[in-house]
Amino acid sequence: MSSDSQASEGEVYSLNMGPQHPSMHGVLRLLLDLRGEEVIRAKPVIGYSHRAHEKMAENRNTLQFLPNTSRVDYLSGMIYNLGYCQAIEKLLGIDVPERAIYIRVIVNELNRIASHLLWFGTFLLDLGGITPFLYSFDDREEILDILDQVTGSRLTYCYGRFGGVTWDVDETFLTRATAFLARIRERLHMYKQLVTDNVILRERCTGVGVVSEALAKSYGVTGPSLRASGVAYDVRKAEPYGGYDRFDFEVPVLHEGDTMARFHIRIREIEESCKIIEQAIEAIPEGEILPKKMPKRFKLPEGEYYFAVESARGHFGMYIVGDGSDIPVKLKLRTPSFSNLSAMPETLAGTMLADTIAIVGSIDVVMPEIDR
Amino acid sequence: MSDGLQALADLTSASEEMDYGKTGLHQRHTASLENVLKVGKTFLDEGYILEMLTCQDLREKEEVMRLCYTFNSLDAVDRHLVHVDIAGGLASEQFEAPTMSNLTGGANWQEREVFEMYGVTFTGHNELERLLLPEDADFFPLRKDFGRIEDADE
Amino acid sequence: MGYFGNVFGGFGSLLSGMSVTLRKFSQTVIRRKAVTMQYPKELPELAPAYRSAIKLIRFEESNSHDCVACKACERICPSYCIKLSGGKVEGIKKKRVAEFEMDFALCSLCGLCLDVCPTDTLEYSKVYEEAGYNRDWRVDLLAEFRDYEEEFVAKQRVIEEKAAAEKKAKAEAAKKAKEAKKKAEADEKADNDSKEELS
Amino acid sequence: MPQTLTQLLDGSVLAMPIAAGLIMGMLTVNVLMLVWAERKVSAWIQMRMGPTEVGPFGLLQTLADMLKLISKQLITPSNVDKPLYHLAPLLAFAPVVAAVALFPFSESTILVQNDYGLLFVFAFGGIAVIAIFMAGWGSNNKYALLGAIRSVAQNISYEVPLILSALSVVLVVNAMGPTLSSGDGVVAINGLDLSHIVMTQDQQGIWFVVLQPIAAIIYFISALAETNRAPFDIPEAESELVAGFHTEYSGMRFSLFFFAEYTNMLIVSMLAVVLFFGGWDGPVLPGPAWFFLKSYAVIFVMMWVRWTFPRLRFDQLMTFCWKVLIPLSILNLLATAFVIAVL
Repeated sequence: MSSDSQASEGEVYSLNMGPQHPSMHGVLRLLLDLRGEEVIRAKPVIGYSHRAHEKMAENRNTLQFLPNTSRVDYLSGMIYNLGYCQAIEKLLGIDVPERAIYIRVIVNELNRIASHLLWFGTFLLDLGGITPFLYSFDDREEILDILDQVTGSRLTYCYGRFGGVTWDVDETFLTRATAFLARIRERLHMYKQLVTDNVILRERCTGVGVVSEALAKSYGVTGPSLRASGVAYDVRKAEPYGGYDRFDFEVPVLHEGDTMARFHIRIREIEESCKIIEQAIEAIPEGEILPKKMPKRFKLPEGEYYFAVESARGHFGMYIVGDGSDIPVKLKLRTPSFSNLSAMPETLAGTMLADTIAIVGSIDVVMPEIDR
Repeated sequence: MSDGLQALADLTSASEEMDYGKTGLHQRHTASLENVLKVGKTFLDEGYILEMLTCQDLREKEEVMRLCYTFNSLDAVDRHLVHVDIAGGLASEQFEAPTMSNLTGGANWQEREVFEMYGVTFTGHNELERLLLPEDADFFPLRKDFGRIEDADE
Repeated sequence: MGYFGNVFGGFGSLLSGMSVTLRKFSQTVIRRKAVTMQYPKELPELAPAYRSAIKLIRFEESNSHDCVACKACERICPSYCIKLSGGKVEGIKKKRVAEFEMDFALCSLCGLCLDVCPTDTLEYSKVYEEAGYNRDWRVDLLAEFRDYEEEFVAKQRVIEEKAAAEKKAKAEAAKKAKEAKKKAEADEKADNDSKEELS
Repeated sequence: MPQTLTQLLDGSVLAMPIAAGLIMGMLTVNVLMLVWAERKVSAWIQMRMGPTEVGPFGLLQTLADMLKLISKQLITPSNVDKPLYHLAPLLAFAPVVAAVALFPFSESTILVQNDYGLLFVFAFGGIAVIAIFMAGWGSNNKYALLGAIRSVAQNISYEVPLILSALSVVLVVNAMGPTLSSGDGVVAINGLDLSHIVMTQDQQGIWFVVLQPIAAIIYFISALAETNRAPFDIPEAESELVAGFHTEYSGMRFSLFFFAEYTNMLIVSMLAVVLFFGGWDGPVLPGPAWFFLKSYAVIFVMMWVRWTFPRLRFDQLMTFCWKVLIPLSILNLLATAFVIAVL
């Protein structure tokens, strides 16, 4: 910036927020130009947790990339892990046993709820409400315990295998999951009383950080943030994968596009996920969890493939180029938070400093997913 | 293909239907560097979004750096993959393409990522800086000749 | 109405929020019910699928592991954390692993090594406290097996000899049976022939 | 029986040191207890255990924390404005200690008897703003400066409804009659004298929270804002400003701010007890016991509020003050004056 423009803008100063800052989720760094408390420009600086997942994918075979996937987004690792499995299965034409399909749906949706609960907690923490954060962590812990039962890990699951899953679920798992659904519904009522109805929260969120439909589409914003802007796009409905077309659920849509709309969308998505889990538990068949016959090496046929799943944050796409060997020529991970965050500079300009925190919190970014 | 996309026929050198059930892509187009912005505008005007932009390093085999754009419609899934080849062999370092960031905001960061990972310069991009890598990085890690991650014991 | 409605409505929502926290407060105080676990004093119950560093399974019949040093796990490991060597052991036919070192600091607990193991001799251990004071987490997986290796080899030799003997005996028996069968058939044929003759 | 401690030690050179020592000792214990209580209350609200390890029920946890803070190296960042930076914690600390001395813990336990105690308490409270701004300015840190700016705007704004709501109580006290019977006999009533406010409630047999409920609520809300407590903890909003005005402070200097913050809590709740809850008035137990019981009850509500609500945004905070609290408190004051005039 030249000294002329600085002088004409008056008392503009820049504030470096992050990468180590209490409310910058992970290691996001925001360079803010402020006039008083008003944000004039916001520039996200990312890349602090870049781990070269795409380069790693080009250097190892398809199976070896499996543990990487859940580490792309550690908050909905299951969705990424199973999403990658589903991509390779579709590519190679591997049939997944019925039971494995249902197990995958259950754990996926549990993971989605866990991710939304964590978002709920940290968002409230950004707004200064510490107690809801601990309540939601309590609920999330229950999910992690349930998933721990079958996956053996808490966050970075490596539960999926090409063709199925590693560990069969038992009766305890299903009863615990059912009990959890009852519990979370009760808790959602409590959250409504404690948080959603709260006048302070409503004041803080309503009309703040409006992402218009046009802006969202231009930046490729997906997931709950897009649905809060009035576009009913959910990969689970648009391109059903992994048996999601068998379940009856709605895609909640709101048109305000503000922080409050994003808040409501996620709460309602938790309810929809509960519905899916309920149906899946009802209908889960007995049987194998891995196909009997599997290829020894997962050789990718020559050509280009694109496969998308709906992660907790939006459209997670995998663009895979194969050349006949089992090592991909190119594996591009199109992560939702990356696009969602890229829309932030336009959204943040003109808001208050405190709103910046609320808005960045409300789009639910996970930095490792952006940096990959 | 919707009516608005008919204009693509003139702008692309090759278009082929793809097996969506298997590849997840509906059509594949090949466009020249001059036409890429027009192709992009055609899609965006039809309400498509730029879903993904990436690049493939094919300098060794085909002597090109290939930009891969996917456009998708949020209303009814219709995914188009657009290839744009930038000529240049292993020896060439300079690759240039026009920026799409003035048409759609989503291109902004994705082009920056392609720039730092593959060294493709997008002309007209107003903040073509490194995004994920350190600002002073002078290498392009996703190029095939950057090397591979060695095994631990090698 | 609007102004005072907003003020008092907002005030009411605050009170309802406070009733929630008061309820939780009294639940914790009266019922002494905390949701947290007092970690070093109590340990969580580990799930059956719990994953910690891999280890070799001790099979009951042989009182030892069954690793044949095929190196499949070493090849598949995405983190390159397994190093093993081994091969032929004097006296027995079965291959045995001689060195099996695993760097748990690198391990990502993906479980691919368990999947590829042809003899299914790997499993996750149930170590819960995985923190340490240095970065050296190289574990010799064979440490608890070394003392039994001679015993195993001796046993295995017996088993193999027995198996060989059995095989030999079986082969002989089979041979005998075959001969006997042949003979029987021949006899039968002869019988039939004679019967036919008789008839 | 001597009326006050000052009278007891009248003329003695030891009077000042002993009084100061008493206050300091009391406040230190109070802060230690309050920090412990805050941690326990928050833990119980969040269904946790809170400190349990150090001492019985973790009571000594804060003592250990304090020892740690005291033993830490005093770090002075290189680019700070040194005089301001060094002076700010002391300036935050001193007035709160002075203000505590003014309170009547019972009819006979008053460290410093002052006819204008109420005004003095507010005056000492005003100094805290200067200290906070010195800390923010002197730290030469943008977060600290933002916190300091917010703090000044907030504290000055919220002093208005705070004093207005206290004034309506003063009006009521003065209206209760020209005289008051006290230990010295009958004295002229003085609504600005803290002990007179309590004695009026005592003798009329009614707490002013009943007569002035709106003033009580406004006072409580403004008091939260005055002490920078959530949901008004905007000057030190950790999710926005890291730690606000004390971002650059550590060790003992930080603990002085901490000390001042918690003592401020005690002061505003003691004042609330004096103004609205009948001070030392209560059966069976001695006066000071009632006084502190009531104060801690008010403090509990402050903690309860803190651990329930999210934080307001800065402009909303100001809007709330100027558009809701101040009009309401002025209306309340006018209504009080009107009723008194009519009666």
